[in-house]
Amino acid sequence: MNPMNYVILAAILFSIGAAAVLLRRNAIVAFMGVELMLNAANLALVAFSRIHGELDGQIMAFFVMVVAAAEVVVGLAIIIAVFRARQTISLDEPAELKG
Amino acid sequence: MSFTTPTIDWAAFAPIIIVLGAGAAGILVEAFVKTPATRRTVQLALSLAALVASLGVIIAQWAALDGAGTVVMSGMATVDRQALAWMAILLVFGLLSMLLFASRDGGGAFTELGATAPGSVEEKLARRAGLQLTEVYPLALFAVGGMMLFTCVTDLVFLFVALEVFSLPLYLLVALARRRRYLSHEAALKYFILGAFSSAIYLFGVALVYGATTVTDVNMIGTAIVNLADADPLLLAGAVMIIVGFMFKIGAVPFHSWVPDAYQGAPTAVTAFMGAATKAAATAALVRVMFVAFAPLEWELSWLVWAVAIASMVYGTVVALVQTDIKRMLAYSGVAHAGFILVAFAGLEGEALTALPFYLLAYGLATIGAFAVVSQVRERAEDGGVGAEAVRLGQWAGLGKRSPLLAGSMALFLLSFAGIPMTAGFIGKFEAFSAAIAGGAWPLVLIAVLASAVAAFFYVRLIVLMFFTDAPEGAEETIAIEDGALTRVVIYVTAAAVLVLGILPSGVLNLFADASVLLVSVGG
Amino acid sequence: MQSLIWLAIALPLASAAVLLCLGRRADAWGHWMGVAASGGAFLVGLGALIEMLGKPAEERALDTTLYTFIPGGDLHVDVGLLADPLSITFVLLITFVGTLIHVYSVAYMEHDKDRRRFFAYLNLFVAAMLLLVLADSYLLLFVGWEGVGVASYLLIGFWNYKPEYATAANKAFVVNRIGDIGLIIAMGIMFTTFGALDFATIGELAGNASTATLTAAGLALLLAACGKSAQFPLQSWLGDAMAGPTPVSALIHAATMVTAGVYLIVRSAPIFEGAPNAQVVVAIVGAITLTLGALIGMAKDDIKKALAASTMSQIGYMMLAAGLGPVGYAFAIFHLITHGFFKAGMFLGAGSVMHAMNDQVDMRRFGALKGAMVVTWVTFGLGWLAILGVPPFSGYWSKDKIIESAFVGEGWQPWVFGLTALIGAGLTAFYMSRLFFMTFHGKARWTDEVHPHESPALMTVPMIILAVGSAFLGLILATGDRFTTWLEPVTGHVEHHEPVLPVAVIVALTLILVALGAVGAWFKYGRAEVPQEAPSASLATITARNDFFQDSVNRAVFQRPGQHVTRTLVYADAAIVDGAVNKQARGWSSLGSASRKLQTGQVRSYAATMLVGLVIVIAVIVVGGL
Amino acid sequence: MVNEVLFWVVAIITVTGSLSLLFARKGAHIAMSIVTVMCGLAAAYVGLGAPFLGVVQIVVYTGAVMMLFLFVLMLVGVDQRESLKETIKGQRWIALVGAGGIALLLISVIGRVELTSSDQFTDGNPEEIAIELFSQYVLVMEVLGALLITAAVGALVLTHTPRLTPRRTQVELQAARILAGADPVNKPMPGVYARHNALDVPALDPEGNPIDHSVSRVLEARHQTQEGAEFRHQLADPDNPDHDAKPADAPPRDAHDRNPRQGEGESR
Repeated sequence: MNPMNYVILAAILFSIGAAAVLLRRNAIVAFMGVELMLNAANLALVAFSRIHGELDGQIMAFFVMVVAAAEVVVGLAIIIAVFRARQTISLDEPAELKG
Repeated sequence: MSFTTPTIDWAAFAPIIIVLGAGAAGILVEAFVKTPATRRTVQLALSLAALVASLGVIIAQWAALDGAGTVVMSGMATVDRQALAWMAILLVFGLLSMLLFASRDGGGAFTELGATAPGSVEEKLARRAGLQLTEVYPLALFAVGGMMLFTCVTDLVFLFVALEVFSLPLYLLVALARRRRYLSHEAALKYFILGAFSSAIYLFGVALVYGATTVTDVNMIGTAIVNLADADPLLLAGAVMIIVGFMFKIGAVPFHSWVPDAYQGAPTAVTAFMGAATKAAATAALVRVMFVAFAPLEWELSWLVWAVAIASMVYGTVVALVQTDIKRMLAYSGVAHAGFILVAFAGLEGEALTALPFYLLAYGLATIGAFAVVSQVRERAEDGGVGAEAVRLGQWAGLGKRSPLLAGSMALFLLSFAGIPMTAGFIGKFEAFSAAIAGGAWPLVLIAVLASAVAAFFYVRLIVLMFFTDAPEGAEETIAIEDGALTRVVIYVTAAAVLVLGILPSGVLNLFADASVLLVSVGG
Repeated sequence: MQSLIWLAIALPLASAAVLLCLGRRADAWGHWMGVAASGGAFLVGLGALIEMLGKPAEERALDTTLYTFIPGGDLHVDVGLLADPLSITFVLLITFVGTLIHVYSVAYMEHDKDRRRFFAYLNLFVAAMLLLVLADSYLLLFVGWEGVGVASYLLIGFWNYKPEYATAANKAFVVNRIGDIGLIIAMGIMFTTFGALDFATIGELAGNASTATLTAAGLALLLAACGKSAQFPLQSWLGDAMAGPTPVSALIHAATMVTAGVYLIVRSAPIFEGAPNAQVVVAIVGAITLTLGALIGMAKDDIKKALAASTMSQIGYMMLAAGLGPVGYAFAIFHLITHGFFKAGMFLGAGSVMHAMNDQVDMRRFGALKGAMVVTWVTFGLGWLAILGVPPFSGYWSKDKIIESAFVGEGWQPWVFGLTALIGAGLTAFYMSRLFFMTFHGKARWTDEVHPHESPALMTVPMIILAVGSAFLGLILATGDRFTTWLEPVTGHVEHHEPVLPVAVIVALTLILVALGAVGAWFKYGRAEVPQEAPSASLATITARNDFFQDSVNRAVFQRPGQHVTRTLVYADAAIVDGAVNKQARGWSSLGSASRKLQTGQVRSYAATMLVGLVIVIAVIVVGGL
Repeated sequence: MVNEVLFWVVAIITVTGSLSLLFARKGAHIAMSIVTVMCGLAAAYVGLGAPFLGVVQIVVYTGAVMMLFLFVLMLVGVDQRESLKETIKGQRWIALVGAGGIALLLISVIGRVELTSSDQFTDGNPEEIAIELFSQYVLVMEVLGALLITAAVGALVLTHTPRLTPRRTQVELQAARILAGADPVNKPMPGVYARHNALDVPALDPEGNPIDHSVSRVLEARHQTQEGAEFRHQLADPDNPDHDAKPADAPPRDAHDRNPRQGEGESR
């Protein structure tokens, strides 16, 4: 079977992640959507790595995981800071900046 | 398989190593220096020293450079004159912003303790205990280092890492305002979610390009595209997603929506830094991607550049017209400027490579100066102390009478944004537009000229407000004008620079003209 | 001195910088330094003139490169100054009139606590104006162009106590920006066509370009000129700009800045040479403006606004002349010079009157001032005679030549332009006489607390000097075609053309119309009672005033139709042009208000914008590229 | 070649798991489904010849990242149910257009490309990856250090509160307790001070009075308590060898004038 199918799977996961960012009010869930998008990119990288017969794609996916972990730490820290201030993690609620 | 030690030209990387190393050293300072006041002094000295040293190294490298530049590591990073120019610009922005970060007027830009809830007892206790959030200095250094890296990296994945290296500190810095902390938190949350969203888009683009070309080195992508039989949809989609990632950072429509909110909510010192430096770094990276990696796709991608440029100029201008908050107005002006930057991308490579650094230098200096002025105009708190910044436009009425130098500098920055001659902004626009005209993009330039004419209106509205309108009765007492030494230094230095670059631009333009060749390394 | 002409710019600029930087410390002596700087610039210009007169005509132009402005690339621009007869003429006008106005301002602004700042702005303006006329490329000219713009807003808004002043500054800015777009577009066209922006190269290459290109460039230049020189349809800002101090109106809105448009057209002669259609449009714009300005002048009761309308009309004459091509260039500049003298003199006179009348500007509150202010009356009178074109005063020599050249040509043009210019002269005579008589003659209509008195010597001396100029300058320069010969190296030598009517007939007709206008005004405003309130056009009032036989004759014969036309035109001016500006501004803001709704504050909407944007872009590029 | 069965298993697991992002109401459920997605992806990596990456995926994502998510979810209240009712007008349609559009475009783009899998491919084992990492990608590795420092510092800056007040001593704590009107002593254990070591006997306060609430309400309800009275006289007995006991006629001490130092000395 052609590994290209995995790339198509990656595209689907990417879209679902994006949809989660658009649809979910809970900041943590939306953020999980972003993580899913990053994972989808990783899947595509690994699949292409297999297709091209070289390791570079895997290395990249490895880096992305590290970066994503760091990003998660910062993102959750921000979410906690917001929660402490407002007692909510809804993305809709803080909307004083607009216009 | 055996391990061979890679050859790395560390010397060429020295400016970045100095800055990132100083950032790491700053963290150690946090651990070992206990008194907040001393810690602040040490951190500031360390940061300034690192930035100046790095700038010195860059000047030395520039002088010593014989050809186009140095390949630090084949396929990963290239330090050519173009990169050195951008790094120098970023370091200047970093130096100026660091002074703003350190400024203590109005109690300083940053909260005493980020972990406290706004208005809580802990916040008051932290204030009483005289705490200071000195972590901002190393964070800013990491941001500057990441941006510098961003300008010289030639690998798409390395670019992704560099992007995050400078983005993460920025997300954090945005959340640390001392006043209006709810807004600051909101801005950080929005900036973060959207930033992560856009970097995911970028990354997926990288994956697609990697799939289409089997490489991620920008130089080799260029060669690989030429060798591809026909326009590969995979490649095109990937290229678009990558460019969209950069356009997000530049703040171009429709990827701009974080800009006004983040600019308004962030501490003003951070807004100044972010407004000037992020745009410059992203432009620098876009230069390499557009003119090296995707140069063969120029025709296909020109639609993207044109459409986004027009949308940014028009939308930024039109919405800035109706803003009532100064920081937001400047943010939308930044969106319009993103459009002007993209106009240069529609031009010839050689011209654009001279025009863009100059444009960003001019824009960045004026941005830092303008936000520095914003940080000086404060509301007076009920107890007579100095409160948050007075950002409503109406509060600026009559500023010209009370503080002519401050208002005069602001007027100069605004005129520079508007592109009035004798200011750096004019030369920047002129260079950018003539690059585009040389590339045959005159319809785009026509729209740009019209947009900048309309845009001039809201800049001038503020000037009129400052100089030609009197403050309403009794309003004068509610506004306090700060006189922070560090901030004033920044304001006057940037004002002088904007004037000098407007009247005698040839020196700097010559330097950038020397830098208008991208070193393309193929191999490895 | 010719190679040191940069000093003429540097002196006032340095003075402005010193005055602004020293702040209050320079309050005691700052104004005199301002005067000295402007005077020094005049001496530099004079030195250059003497040096040039010593050279043969074709070697008089000198282009000095100071430093490289924008290096390398496709477009290399130097900061270079071009001292040729045309620019030196302007330098002398600007610095001479400018210095006199500086002196006048020392007294006029004596009680203003910000007098030093005022002088800094005046110096800044002079420097920018000199840069505009001395620049050797369009880019540098543009620098000066915007410089005078910025300096003039600072000056218009100098008395920023009232909101409408700020509005005036704002409006001037908007309209001028429209003009600036024209200049930028013209530069863009020239850069793409010729690859250069300096006058010399463009002058050489202009012949090679296509007519269409040149026409486009010419029209864009005309748009720029219209903005700066308050020509139709961008004239509306000039009246409002009278909110500034009167010396400013004299300097900027009479003698110098508003003539920059004429300078631009004459300087761009090589472009218009290849674009006859653009040239005709210039002439048409001039003709329309000169009529419109005259009609507006009849309706204004505010002395400064009436003078502003007259300026507009006179610049219309210059534009008309410039639009006639080489025949008219020299006369356009000639009229510009004489007009600079007599109009500046009259503005200073108006300032003197206001000074005496507690800043009253309504002419219906003046009257019979000739007794109280003899010097002002005489000097203003000389200016009045000059603008009417009564021989042998200056205006006669310049305006008459323009009317004459307007009759030169073939087809419909000489008749339309010629007759417009001719009738314009009559209208000018009427409204200027109206102004003169309403102010200085008739019965005193001022209130009791006003005690008119002559102004101090510092104010009257500049007025006297300008009045002498208004009287004799034209004669001196016209004798033996001195001035046209002097300008020949720039404007080119033109063979004499015969007008479609004999010259004598034209002169006679002009003088008759002028006399008619003046006499009409005398009956209406000199001898008759002038109501203190503007007459309203309601039927009741008209019937009531019908008792006065003379009045009703006047009204029936001359005034009523005139008034209606005037009112309509003024209304149209306010409604259409201002309306367009306002409506446009409102349109932009409502567009902005609508667009800002997109920024909902909801981060999910932002993400949606980005994602949908991405989808559209990919769809267009990828699917479109397949 | 790549195993087809594995692909379909992975595809079904990941897609259904990730759909919980859109449709599940409880944060914890979503987090757990994403954990399954991550595991599914790990399996996919193994199937694609990247076993090392598969392991890293499980360690990093399911082991660290998703646990962090769960942790924060618990911090902010794990049993919050989110209403799925859309509050922004038209957002669903826009999301459908955006996400559906990007999915369609990407799938059509990917579907058009014919890339055949390379034959000479060996699984990426740790050794090879290490060599790559530290040769070609060594610079990236170094820079990642800066990234991780930033993340650590950032988390501290936004969440760590240092001690803002001096640490309170036990004495101060006790004084504060009493000022707040609490029992002067700790809530006594049943049988304390009692001569009778049983749950049915109330404790006695230092003055020897029985403390009623030290006996379970249940015993009281069943009337199975013992009166303290019979023990009290033992306390009153001067012959009582217990030196801790107070004489019954000792003046009652008010909580407020008790000298803490003295109290401390007594308790020792």
